[in-house]
Amino acid sequence: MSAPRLVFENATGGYGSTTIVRDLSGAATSGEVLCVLGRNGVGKSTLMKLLFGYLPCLSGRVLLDDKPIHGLDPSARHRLGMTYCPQERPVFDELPVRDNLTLMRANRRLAPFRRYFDRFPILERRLTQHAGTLSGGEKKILSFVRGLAEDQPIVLLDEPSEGVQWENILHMEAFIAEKKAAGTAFVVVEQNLSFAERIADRYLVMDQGRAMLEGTPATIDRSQILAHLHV
Amino acid sequence: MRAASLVVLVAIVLPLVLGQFWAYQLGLYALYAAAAVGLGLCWGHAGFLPLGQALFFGLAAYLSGLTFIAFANVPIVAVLLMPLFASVSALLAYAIGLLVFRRPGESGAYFSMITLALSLLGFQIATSWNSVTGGFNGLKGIPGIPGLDDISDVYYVSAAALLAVLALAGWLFNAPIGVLWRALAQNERRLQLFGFDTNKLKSVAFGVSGLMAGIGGAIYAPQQGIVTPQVVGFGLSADLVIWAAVGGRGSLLGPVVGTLLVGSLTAQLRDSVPFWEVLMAVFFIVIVLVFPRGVAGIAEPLLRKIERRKRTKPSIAAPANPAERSPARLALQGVSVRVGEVTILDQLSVDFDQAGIFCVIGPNGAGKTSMFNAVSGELAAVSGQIGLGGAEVMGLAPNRVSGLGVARKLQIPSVFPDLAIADNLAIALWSSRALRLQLLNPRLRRWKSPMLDELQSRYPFLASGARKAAELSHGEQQILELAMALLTEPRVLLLDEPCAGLSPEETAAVMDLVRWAAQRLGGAIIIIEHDMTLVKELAEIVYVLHNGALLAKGSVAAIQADPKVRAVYVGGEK
Amino acid sequence: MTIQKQGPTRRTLLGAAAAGAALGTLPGLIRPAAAANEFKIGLFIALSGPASLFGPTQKACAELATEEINKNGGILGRQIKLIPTDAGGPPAESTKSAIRLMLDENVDVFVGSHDSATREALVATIKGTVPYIYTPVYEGSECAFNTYVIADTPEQQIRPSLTWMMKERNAKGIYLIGDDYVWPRKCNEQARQYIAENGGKVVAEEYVPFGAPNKFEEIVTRIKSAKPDAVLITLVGADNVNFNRTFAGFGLDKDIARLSLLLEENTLLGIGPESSGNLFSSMSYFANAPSEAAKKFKADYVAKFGDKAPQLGLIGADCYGGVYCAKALVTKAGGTDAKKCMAASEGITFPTAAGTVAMRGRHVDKTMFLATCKGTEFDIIKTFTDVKSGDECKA
Amino acid sequence: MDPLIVTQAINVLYAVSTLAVLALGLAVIFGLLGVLNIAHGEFIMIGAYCAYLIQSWHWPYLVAVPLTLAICGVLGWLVEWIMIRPLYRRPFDTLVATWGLSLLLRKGAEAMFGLGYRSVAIPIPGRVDLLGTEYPIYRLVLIAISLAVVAGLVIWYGKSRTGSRIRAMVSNPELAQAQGISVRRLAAGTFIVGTCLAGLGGVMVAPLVPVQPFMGLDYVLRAFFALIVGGLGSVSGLLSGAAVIGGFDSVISAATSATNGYFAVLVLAILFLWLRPRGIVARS
Repeated sequence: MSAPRLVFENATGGYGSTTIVRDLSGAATSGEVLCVLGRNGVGKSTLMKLLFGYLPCLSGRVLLDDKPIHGLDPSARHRLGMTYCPQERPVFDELPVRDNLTLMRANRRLAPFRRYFDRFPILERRLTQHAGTLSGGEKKILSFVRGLAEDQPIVLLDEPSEGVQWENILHMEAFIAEKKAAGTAFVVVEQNLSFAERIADRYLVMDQGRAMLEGTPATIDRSQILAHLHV
Repeated sequence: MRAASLVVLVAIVLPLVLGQFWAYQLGLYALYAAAAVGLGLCWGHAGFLPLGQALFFGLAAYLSGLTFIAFANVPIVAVLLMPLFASVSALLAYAIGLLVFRRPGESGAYFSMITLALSLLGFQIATSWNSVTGGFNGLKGIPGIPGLDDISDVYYVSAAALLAVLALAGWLFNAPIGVLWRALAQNERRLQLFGFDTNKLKSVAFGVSGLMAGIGGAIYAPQQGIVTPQVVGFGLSADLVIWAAVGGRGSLLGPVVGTLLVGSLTAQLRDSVPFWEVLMAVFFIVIVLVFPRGVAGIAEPLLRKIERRKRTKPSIAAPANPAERSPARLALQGVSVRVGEVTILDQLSVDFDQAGIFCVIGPNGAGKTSMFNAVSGELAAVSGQIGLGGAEVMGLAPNRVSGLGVARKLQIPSVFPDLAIADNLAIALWSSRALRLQLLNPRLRRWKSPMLDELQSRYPFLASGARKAAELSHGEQQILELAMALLTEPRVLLLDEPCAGLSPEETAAVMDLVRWAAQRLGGAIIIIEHDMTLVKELAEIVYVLHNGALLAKGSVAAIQADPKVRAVYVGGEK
Repeated sequence: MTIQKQGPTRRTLLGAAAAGAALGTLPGLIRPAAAANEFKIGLFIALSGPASLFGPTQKACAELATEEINKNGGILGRQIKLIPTDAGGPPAESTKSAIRLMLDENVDVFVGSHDSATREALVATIKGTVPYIYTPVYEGSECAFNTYVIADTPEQQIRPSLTWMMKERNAKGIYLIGDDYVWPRKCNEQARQYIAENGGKVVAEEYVPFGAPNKFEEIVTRIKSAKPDAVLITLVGADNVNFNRTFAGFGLDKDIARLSLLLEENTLLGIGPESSGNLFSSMSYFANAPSEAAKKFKADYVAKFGDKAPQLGLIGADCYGGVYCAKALVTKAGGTDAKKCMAASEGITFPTAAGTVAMRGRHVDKTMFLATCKGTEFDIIKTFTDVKSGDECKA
Repeated sequence: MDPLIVTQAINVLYAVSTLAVLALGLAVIFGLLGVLNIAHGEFIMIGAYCAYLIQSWHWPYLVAVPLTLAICGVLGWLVEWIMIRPLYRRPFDTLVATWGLSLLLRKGAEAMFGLGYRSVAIPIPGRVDLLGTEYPIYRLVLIAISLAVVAGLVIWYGKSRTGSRIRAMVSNPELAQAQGISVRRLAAGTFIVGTCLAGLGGVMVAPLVPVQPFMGLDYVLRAFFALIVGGLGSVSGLLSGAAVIGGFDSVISAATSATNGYFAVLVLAILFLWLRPRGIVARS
C-alpha cells in the first residue's frame, strides 16, 4: 500500500460565523512530523479540529490517502486510522487512569502500555486514580500515551508538551521518533519551540489564521520562526 | 391595528354565525385561552415552561366561586371583586417566581417540576378540604353574573376578557419589557451584563401569566356555576401546555388558536370517534417534530406581510445617562479565584490608573478572561478587592456591576440573534437610562442617543433596524456588540478579543471604532488580544498575565524586550 | 344563565338565521335538525378516562332497553333515539355536551351514569329544564328540581348488609377505609350510625387521597394490628383492587371479613381469585343475581350482543333501568314538561335489570343483594327485599 | 420487638427499594441523556401486560422477562430514532412529544386488552415469619431483586466496558468521539436500556397491582420526584432520592395517614427542587 498521507488543501473554517483559519495547506507524510507553530489564538487548534472533523471545512478539502474525508465525523476518521490528542480536556476526568487507557480495548490488559510505563512510571502509580486528579502535565502524558498506544498510521497531537516537565518532554520525543521510524505520520501543534525543533521534519508557522512560513528545518531558521512566536 | 380590529370583529360575529352552542363552547375556551396566552408569554417569550398553570386558574376560580356564593344576594359585590381574584393569582405566581428564580442552579426543568408539584398539591387540597372547596364534588350553587341571562351574553363577557388579555399581552410584547423577555430567553448572560435583573424580569413574566390565568378562572366560576378540583389539577395544566405548543407559543394569537383548535377538535371527536385520543396524540407529536413553532408558525409569513405595512415612527431622544459617569479607575488588589482545586487567579493585582487603551496578553490559561469575569461579577473571588473609582465592586451581581458603569464585550460575539438590530441597540440604551416603569412604555423602542447617531453614520448597517442580528455577518455582529457596549457610555470598557476571526478590513474597522470610543468615552478601555500587530497599534500599556498573576507591565517595546515574557511565549528547557 | 328553550331572543333568532346561512360552509359543526317524532335521550356515560371501563356495558344496556321499548311502540308513540355522550372527561366538558344536546338536539330526557362531580355540574347546567335521571351508586340526598335518582343509596347498600354481617358473622369491631371524597365519607357517616345501633364499634376510620397513586402496605399493617372483625371498604376502582390484593397478600383475608360498597364484576376480576376470600359486596344487581328478572335480562343481553358482549355489572345495568325510568316518567306525565314530570314521578314503577322497582321521593326502593366472592364470581348469599332508599325528596 | 414496628419498617424498605427500581430507567435516560421521558410509566405498564400474557399462557413467570426486554427494547429503539433524537437539547419539546407518546401507548394497550383490570397471580404466594411477624414472601423477594437490579446496574455501569464508555461519553463527548465511540449509537443504546429497565420494573410489580392501561401514571410522578430529589446522573443520588420520597411517604403513612404521606411527598419534592435543585448528591 502507498505510504499513508493526510493532506489538507486551502482548509478554511471556524466556529459558526467565526472564521478562524483561512486557506491552510499542508501534508503529514508517513515517517514525518509536521509541526504547526504559532502564538496562542492564531488558530492552530482550530486547524486540528478541522482535520479531525469536529469543525466543518467551509472551503478546501481534507484527504486521507487521496480520499476526501471531510464530512466524516470524528469517530469515523478514527476508524480510518487517525488518532487525536486534544489540547484541552485531554482525558476523561471521571474515569480512572486505567480505563482512560483501556477504554476501547477488547481485552483490558495493560501489556501494550508497559513500555510507556517504563518511561512514565507516574501513570502506573496512578492507574486506579480518577484522571481528574492528575496535574495538567500528567493528563497530557496520559493522553499522549493513550494516543500513541492506539498504533494508528496518522497521529494528531495538540500541544502535547503543555505543562509537561522537560525530561518527560524528552521521553515523548523518543516515542515519537520510534513511531516515525515505524512509518507513522504526525501532525503536532506546539508552542515550545525547543521541543518542536527536536521532532519537526516540516514546519507550518501560523499567524492570524494564515500560513506565514512553510518548509523544513533546513530551509527555515530559528529567527524567522521566533519573529512569529514572540510578542 | 388592522389585525386587531379583525380579531375583534371575528369575536363579535362568531356566535351569530355558529349558533348558541358554539357561543357557549367558545365562551368556555376563551377563558382557557386567556390562561394559554399567559403560558405562551412564559414559554414562547421569556423561555421558561410552567407546568402547573391550572393552579392560578383554579385558585381564582375558587375565590370567585366562594365570593359569589357569599354575596349571593348582592352579587354586584362579587362582580366588583373579580379583578381582586385575578390579582391574587398574579401575586402568588410573582412570589413563586421570585423565590424559585433567585435560587442558584435553577434551570428550566426544575422550575417546571416545581410548578407541576404545586398544581398537584393544589388538586389534593381542593379535593380533601371538603368544608371550603366542597371537595371532589366541587363548589356548587355559584350564582351567575347578574344581568347575563343568555348564553351569548356570557360568551361576550368571556370574549371581552380574552380580548383584554390579548390586548395586555400584545402591549407587553411590544413594550421594552417584552423585548427584554425575548432577549433573556436568547441570551440571559448578556442581559445581566447590561445591568438587568433577569430573575425579576422572569418573575414579572410569571406573575403576568398568573394574572391572565386568574382572569380566566375568576369568570369561569360564575359562568359554570360550579368549580371542581380538576380546574386546579395536572390535566388542565397539561392541556394548556399542549394548546400553547400546538397553536404556537411564540406568537400572540398562537395559544388562542391552539386552544380553540384542539378544544373544538376534542369536542367533535370525543363522542363520535372511539380512539380520538390517538389522533390527538399523533397530532401533537407531529406538530412538535415538524412545526416547532406551531400552527401560528405555519401562518407566520402571511402575518408578517400584515406587519410590514407599519411605517416607522420618528425616534425620540433618550434622556442623558443619569448615573455618575465620570471616568473611573479600575484596580484589582490581590484577587484570587479558585475553581475546585485549580487556582485561576492567584493574588492578581492590576491597576488601570488612567484613561486610555490597555491590552492584556498572556498564554492560554493565564487568567485573562477570568480577570474580566471577576470584575463583571460572574466569578466569585475568594480574596482581594476590586475597586472602581471609590466603589468596591467585588461580590456584586453582574447587573449591579454594570450599573456602576462597567461594560463588557464577550469573545464570541454575544448579541440577541433573533431580535432586530434596532432592539439590540435599544436594550443597550435602556440598560443605564430606563426607569423600571418606563419598560412598559413602547415609545422607548424608538429611543436614540447622539452616540447612536454617530455610530449609525459610521456603520450604516446599524441603521437597518428591522433586520435580525442573526442575519449580520460575523464582523458586523462584533461591531454591533461593541456598539451596544459603547451605548451604555461606560466608565470602564472590557473587550475580549474584539477582532477574533475578523478579516483585515473588519479588523481595521473595529480598531478605529475602539480608538474613536477611547476619545469619546475618555475612560479606560481594557482589551484582551492575541494579535500582536493589533496590540502594537492600539495599546499604550500592555499587561502580561501568566498563571493567574501579573507577569509584566509596560510599553509594547519594553514587554517585547522582557526575557520573562519571551520565556513564557517560546517555551524553553526549564 | 338559563337556556332559552321557549321564546328565543332576537339574538338567538339572528344566530339561527346566520347559522342557517353558514350550514353550507360549516357542515361538520352544525348538526341537521332532528326528525321531530324521535324521542331523544342524552345518555351520559364514560367513553374516555379510567371510568370508560364501564362505557361499553353502559351503552349496551341502554341500547337493549331502547330496542325493547321501541319494539313496543316507543315513548308516547315516539321511537327512542339514544345519544351516547362522553362524561369521562372533566365536568366542564360534560356540561358543554349537555348544552349542545339541549340546543342542537333538543333532547327530551337525560340519563346519566358518571361521578358526582359531573352530576353536580350537569344539575347546575340543566337547571331542571330537562328531566335528568341519575343511575349509578352514589352518596344520596340529590333533590334538585326535575332530577330523578334510581341509584343505590348508602342506606340501601349498608344498613341491611352491615346489620347482617354484625349479627350473623358477629362482627363487632369495624374498620372503615375509603377514598377521600364525598361518597365514602357519606357512607361512613351512615355506617357509624348502624354500627352503633347494632352495638358494635368503629375501630378506625381512615381515608386515602383520591386520584393519587396510593399503596396500602402501611394501612394493611395498621389494620392487622388493630384486629377488627370486619373492614368496610369505600375505595373505588384501582384503589379498591390494590387494597384487597395487599390485604390478602398480608394474609388478613382469613380472619377479617371485608364488605366493599363498590365491588362489581370488573373490580373483582382485578382483585383476582387468590385475593377474594372472605370478601363481600352489597348492591342491587349482580350479573348472576338469582331473581327471574335478572336471569331474563342477562339472557336477552347475551342474545343481543353475544358471549363477547362487555362484562355485565351494576354500573352498566343501571342504564337499562334508567331508560325504562324515562319511559315510565314521561308516559305518566304525558310529556317532558318539568312540573308535570315532578308531579308524575311519585309512585311510578318500571323494570330494571334486577326487577321492577317503584319510585318514592324521586329515589327508588329496591331489592338489595349481599354477595360473597367465589374466585372471580359473586355468590349471592342473602336477598333483602324492598329496601327503602332513605332519601325522600319532596315533589 | 413490636411486630407492628417491624412490619412497618419492612414496608419502608419495600417502598424505597421498589421506588428505586421503578425510577431506575427514568434516571438512566434523564441523567445521561437529559431527556424527560414522560412515557416512562407506560413502559412499566407494558412490562406488566407481558407478565399477564405469560401467565395467561401458563408459561413460567420468568419468561415474561425476555419478552418484556424484547418489546421494550424494540419500542425504545423506534422511539429514540423517531422522536427523541431530533429533539435532543429541546427538553421542553421532548416533554410534549413523550407526553403524546404516553397517550399513544395507553390507547394501544386499551386497544389490545381493553380497560378492564387484569390480575396477575403472585408467582411466590405465602408468607414467612420474620422477626416475630408475618410478611409476604413475594414482597421480600421483590426487595431483594430490586436491590440486586440496582446494585447490578451500578456495577455494570462502573465496571463493564459499555458502562465506562457511557461514562466516557457523558464526561467528555468530544474525546469519546476522538476514540471512535459513536455517541449517537451509544445514546440510542442508553435510551433502550432505560425503557427495558422500566419494563422490568413492570414485570416485578405486576402481581401486586391491577394491570390496566392507566397504571403507568401511578409510577411516573413518584419516580420523577425521587430522581430529582436525589440529584441527576448518579445512582447513589437515585437511591437517596428514593429513600427520601419513598421513605417519608411510607413512614408518614404508617405513623399518621396516607393523605399526609402523599402531601409530604409533594411538599418535600417542592422544597428539594427549590432549595437543593441539584439534589442531595449533586453531580460534580
